[in-house]
Amino acid sequence: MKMSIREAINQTLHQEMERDERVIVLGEDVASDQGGVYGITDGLPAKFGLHRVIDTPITESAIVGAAGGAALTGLRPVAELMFVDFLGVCLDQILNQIAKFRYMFGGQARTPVVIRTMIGAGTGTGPQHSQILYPLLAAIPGIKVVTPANAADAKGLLTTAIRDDDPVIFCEHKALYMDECEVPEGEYLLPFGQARTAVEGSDITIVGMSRTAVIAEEAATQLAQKGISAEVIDLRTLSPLDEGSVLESLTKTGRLVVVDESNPFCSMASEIAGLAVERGFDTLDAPVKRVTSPHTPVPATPCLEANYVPSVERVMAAIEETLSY
Amino acid sequence: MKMSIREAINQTLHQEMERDERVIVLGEDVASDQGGVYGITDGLPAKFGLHRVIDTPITESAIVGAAGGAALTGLRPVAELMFVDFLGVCLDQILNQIAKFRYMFGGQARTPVVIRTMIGAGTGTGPQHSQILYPLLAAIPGIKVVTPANAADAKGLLTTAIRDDDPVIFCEHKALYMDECEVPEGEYLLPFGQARTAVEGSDITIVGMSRTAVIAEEAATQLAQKGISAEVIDLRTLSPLDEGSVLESLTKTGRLVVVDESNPFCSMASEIAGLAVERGFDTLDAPVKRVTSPHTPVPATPCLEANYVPSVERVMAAIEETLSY
Amino acid sequence: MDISPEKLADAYRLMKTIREFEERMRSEYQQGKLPGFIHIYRNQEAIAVAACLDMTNEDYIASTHRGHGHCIAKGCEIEAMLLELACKEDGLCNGKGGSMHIADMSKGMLGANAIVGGGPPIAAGAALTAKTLGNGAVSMAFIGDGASDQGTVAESLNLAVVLQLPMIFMYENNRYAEFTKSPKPDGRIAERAGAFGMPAEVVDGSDFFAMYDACQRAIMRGREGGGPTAIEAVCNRYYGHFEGDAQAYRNQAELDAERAVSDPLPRFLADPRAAALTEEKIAEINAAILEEIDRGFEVTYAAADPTPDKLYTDVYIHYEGRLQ
Amino acid sequence: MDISPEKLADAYRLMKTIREFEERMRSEYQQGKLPGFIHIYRNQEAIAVAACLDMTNEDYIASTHRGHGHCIAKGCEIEAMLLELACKEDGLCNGKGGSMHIADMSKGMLGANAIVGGGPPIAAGAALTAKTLGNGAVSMAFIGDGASDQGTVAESLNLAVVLQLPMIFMYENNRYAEFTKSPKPDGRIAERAGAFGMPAEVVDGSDFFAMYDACQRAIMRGREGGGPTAIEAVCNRYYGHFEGDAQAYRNQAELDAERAVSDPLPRFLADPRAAALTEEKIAEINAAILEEIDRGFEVTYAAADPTPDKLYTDVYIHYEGRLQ
Ligand SMILES: Cc1ncc(C[n+]2csc(CCOP(=O)(O)OP(=O)(O)O)c2C)c(N)n1
Ligand SMILES: Cc1ncc(C[n+]2csc(CCOP(=O)(O)OP(=O)(O)O)c2C)c(N)n1
Ligand SMILES: [Mg+2]
Ligand SMILES: [Mg+2]
Repeated sequence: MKMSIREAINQTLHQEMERDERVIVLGEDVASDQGGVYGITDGLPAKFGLHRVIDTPITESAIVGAAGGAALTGLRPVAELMFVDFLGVCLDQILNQIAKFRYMFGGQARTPVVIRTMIGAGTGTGPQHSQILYPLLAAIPGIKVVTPANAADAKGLLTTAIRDDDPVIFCEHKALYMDECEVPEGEYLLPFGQARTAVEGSDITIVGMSRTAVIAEEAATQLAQKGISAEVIDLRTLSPLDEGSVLESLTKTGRLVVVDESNPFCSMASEIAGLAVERGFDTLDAPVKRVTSPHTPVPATPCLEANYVPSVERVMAAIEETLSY
Repeated sequence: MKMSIREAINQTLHQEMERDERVIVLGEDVASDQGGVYGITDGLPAKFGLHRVIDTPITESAIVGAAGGAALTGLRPVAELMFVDFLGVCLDQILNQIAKFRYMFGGQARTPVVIRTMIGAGTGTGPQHSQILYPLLAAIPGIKVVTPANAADAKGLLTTAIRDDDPVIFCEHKALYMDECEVPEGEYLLPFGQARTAVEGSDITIVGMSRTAVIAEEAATQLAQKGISAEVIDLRTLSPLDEGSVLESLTKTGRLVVVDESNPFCSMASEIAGLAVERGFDTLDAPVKRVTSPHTPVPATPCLEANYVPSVERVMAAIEETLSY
Repeated sequence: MDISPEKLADAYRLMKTIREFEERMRSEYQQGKLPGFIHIYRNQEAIAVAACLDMTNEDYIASTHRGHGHCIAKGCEIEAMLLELACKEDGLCNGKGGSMHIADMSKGMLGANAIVGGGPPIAAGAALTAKTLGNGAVSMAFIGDGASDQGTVAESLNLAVVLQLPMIFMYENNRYAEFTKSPKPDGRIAERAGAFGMPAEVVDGSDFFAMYDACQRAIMRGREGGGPTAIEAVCNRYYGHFEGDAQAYRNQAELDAERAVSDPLPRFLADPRAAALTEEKIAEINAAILEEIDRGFEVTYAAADPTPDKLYTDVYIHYEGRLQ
Repeated sequence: MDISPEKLADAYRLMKTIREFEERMRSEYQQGKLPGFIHIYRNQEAIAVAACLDMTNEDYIASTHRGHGHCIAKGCEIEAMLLELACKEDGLCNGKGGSMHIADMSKGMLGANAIVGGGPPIAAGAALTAKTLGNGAVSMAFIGDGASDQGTVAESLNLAVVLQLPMIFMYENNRYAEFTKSPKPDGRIAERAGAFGMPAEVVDGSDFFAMYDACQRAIMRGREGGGPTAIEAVCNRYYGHFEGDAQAYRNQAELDAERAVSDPLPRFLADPRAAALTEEKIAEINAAILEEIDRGFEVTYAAADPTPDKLYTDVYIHYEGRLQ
């Protein structure tokens, strides 16, 4: 069945809450009639009741911390951090608490919590509602970070996330919510740490994640028209990271462009480039190119925002440079 | 004069508070008789009074936010975030407020604030008091990140930080506090964005920062005894990043090992490796090696902590691999 | 309470400006002519105006996502604001801030804030500047009822008490946070603030004169070294959370009733203390307001977008590193 | 208040165990035999013991950096604790947590916490589990007077009220945070908590019986669906902030006086309600305690350090990625 990412997430929440009554949903406005600002939790309160779909005050540390504490003691909470930009007011509960419970308690703890959050630019909402921030999360030992690029992956990965006994941050790109694709009916799980080869090719590897996986696919389509065969790898999960798929693709192509919507420094683009030069050096025929957003906040004005995020044009330019090396 | 990093920082605070009465110091226990847990603010309250050396409650968001607000309105606060691990409870005021004021207010704002903070492992204080976290900070547009490795640099960079009109995070490695070296008397400023070539050499480049710069130097000394000429680059500031010095060194050596105490993913090690493969590809004769802490929290037990951080031995092993490529 | 005829006229002018400005904005926004998210302040105008009427450009405010009223009350120029809300090059923030981050340092307006609870620590810092310089300035944080729960607000209350800062916590309790009705009874917010050790009172936020009285006392207390004050202004959110939210989750009859009794403008005009304001004067003020707004929109729609190079400016004052 | 002879003996045994355990630890630490930072709980023993006496392993506590007393009161084994404090392989946390992160899930002890204010949100989550499962369990967060200012604590108070969680906020007001005297008058902490809309009282934290009475009521309230309670236990921090801090910043005469009146053990024994505890019984308990501690240290010092491979275990349950 064809559905949007928004619908796929909503459906998955319904299915998992039905399957396991330890699954609860909590966050700001999640129990409201319209199912939150983007309708993601639509229909859940009516079906599962307000004791399992919980509206919280606007206190992200308490939301995330309580989700962690509830997970530690037997529930399987799916908490909503409305925008990833709000990480700043709750990072401690992720960084120092949830992520570290298992290790610092010597393996006693099990913290099956999912934190759903919205990432990315493209809606003209400016510097404090448009960030990516997944590199920061992927760097934290003890949590997993998931970044689906289409509705099928959103369903498969969210199901896996909810059933995973480790904490997972599930990043939803707000500019992709309405993107539709065919989604398997019924139970559907995708393993973590396995990238998706969105397009197979042999001339160049383009690595993307979340929205930039979509951009990479668009670039590959344009390249195909020029007779260039690009392989597109959508990382799908940033932690665990499927390093093998990237390295393997490089053995075929010898050329790499990484597209990442985050700010440039210490980004996933840098991580993948570092991987390539450390473990794929032999296979490299050209410099690796990193296409990212600049080292600036996200401007509010749509005219600048459009130039802020990586575009197909910028990816094409990087590819051309790489190919002509 | 020979002095420790601890003393150099203390002296700099004295000199700058004397020079400019808009400089204030605030934080937990900073006005206590012993000058905070590590004696860094020793003597300041007696000299400058409790209206300029301000003990605060244990509320890091309020400390950092108030420092930002005070900077925005005419003071030049030096705030203390006792351990960088506490970033989790105040990140928003750095990430979304202080760092973004100037950009999102269209250049109207000037936020001359310095946030001093302690980083690093080595004291047996476990997962929540031993982190590095500077990659996360270096990734944020709008702030500068400084990581001195010796007392002279600590003085020169802190003086520059306090006089800088942009926000600066000043990272002090707790395992280096007692390290002594010759420090210039009187006024001493070092520019940001200029790495220090700690050792000149031609066979291999070792890049470090904060404590790993010291480790890199030790490795270079051992290598010299084996007749291998290593060039050691201490980044000194992570943002701005002196990319030129790294690339230039590579033109001489063609080989690179980056040593970074942070967790591996999206680290400074990955950033420098990415830089090398993107802009120094032609000069590379071997894979770049990243030597970091593992993707785990910092264990409390000293016996594991000793294996956690990059050691001279691990750096030597990476260098040998690189040289024998 | 004491109010000069000039201040009385100013109060009316500012409240009416906010009202007309936003109503016009709404209709332009509905026509798709303005970008981003906007949050309308209607029926809360008396709060901002009473709060800022006795402030100068040396006093500070830290605002919220619902900040247009605070800007106007603090003296921001209509045209410069409109240019910003339309994200134009000559806007207050060069179009990089927009509605949720609009700021005007020259007026002591330290920014709207798209992070709920983001402003109070910053306002505390501005109050620390005032205290350190001993210049008699005060600093005010505007805080929604939803925002009042945020940990940063509690930390700021405490810091203000411990350091005896010249600060005012101006709570705007419109009883809604997005689509969720406040679970807090009226008065609880003031009670909490009071429990930190500062004077705190509940005021009818639709009654300009009551608000002005409370604000005058709070500002004087701050200026004279008496430390922080909290005011819980109980009010009504007339429209939905953001423009486009039809607030179907509210009982319409109740809402209509609340809207009517909570409109500060008729209450202001009906008050005997506003008698000095003649009908002619009011008409004159109204005409000037509409003219200013018309002109503002004209200028705005003719104005240039930021040039592409602006993406990279004003990240830092100086940066010896790479931005792209 | 009602206390059975068994509970009475337990109460004494636990308080005395904490005291002897820590005094012995201190002396071993001073000899350099234990790693890390340790924070001694002396003179606060009545609080932890009264708080946990009516709890079972199904009830939860979230502790602080000063957590040894909480652990013992909640039933953690002395030997397993010592192994952890010495960072040994067989410690409660395999040596990876140490004093500041010691935890025992089997006892409902959700961890010490080296982040001031880190525990209350977690305790709220445990309370949410109890409420959701409807199992009558309660959850308690221990909070220092310094920690009480942290934003996370305010957020947790509010969440507990809004969701009517079976939670107890156990404030330990020892009037110091590190080297800084509390600027808050006694009682302010309870007042603040009360202003969120929960019963809150100030109790003499050195008086076991008063504490037990308050805790029984709070726990019953929680178990019966009556929502959260706050207790401000006023007490004395006998030693410095951490072991090694000579607290030169305190007036010694005052401190000595405070130490004497605030010792919960003599007060407990002098209370008529403790009369059922005979001298023989006390001697027997004391002997057993010392023996257990001796044995614990013997085992600990003979125990193995974690093997190097443990650096990489228990980061995740499953991870399809690279850890090194
Ligand atoms: C930290 C944070 N959490 C959540 C949001 C999303 N959000 C924006 S406004 C709002 C409601 C605020 O309610 P209130 O403080 O009462 O202000 P009002 O909108 O009523 O003026 C929410 C939840 C945000 N912007 N920042
Ligand atoms: C977020 C955070 N800020 C600061 C610290 C440093 N610190 C550890 S204990 C402490 C004092 C805590 O005082 P209080 O809450 O009264 O507890 P007590 O030590 O008196 O038991 C401080 C400031 C910390 N560990 N975490
Ligand atoms: Mg509201
Ligand atoms: Mg204390």
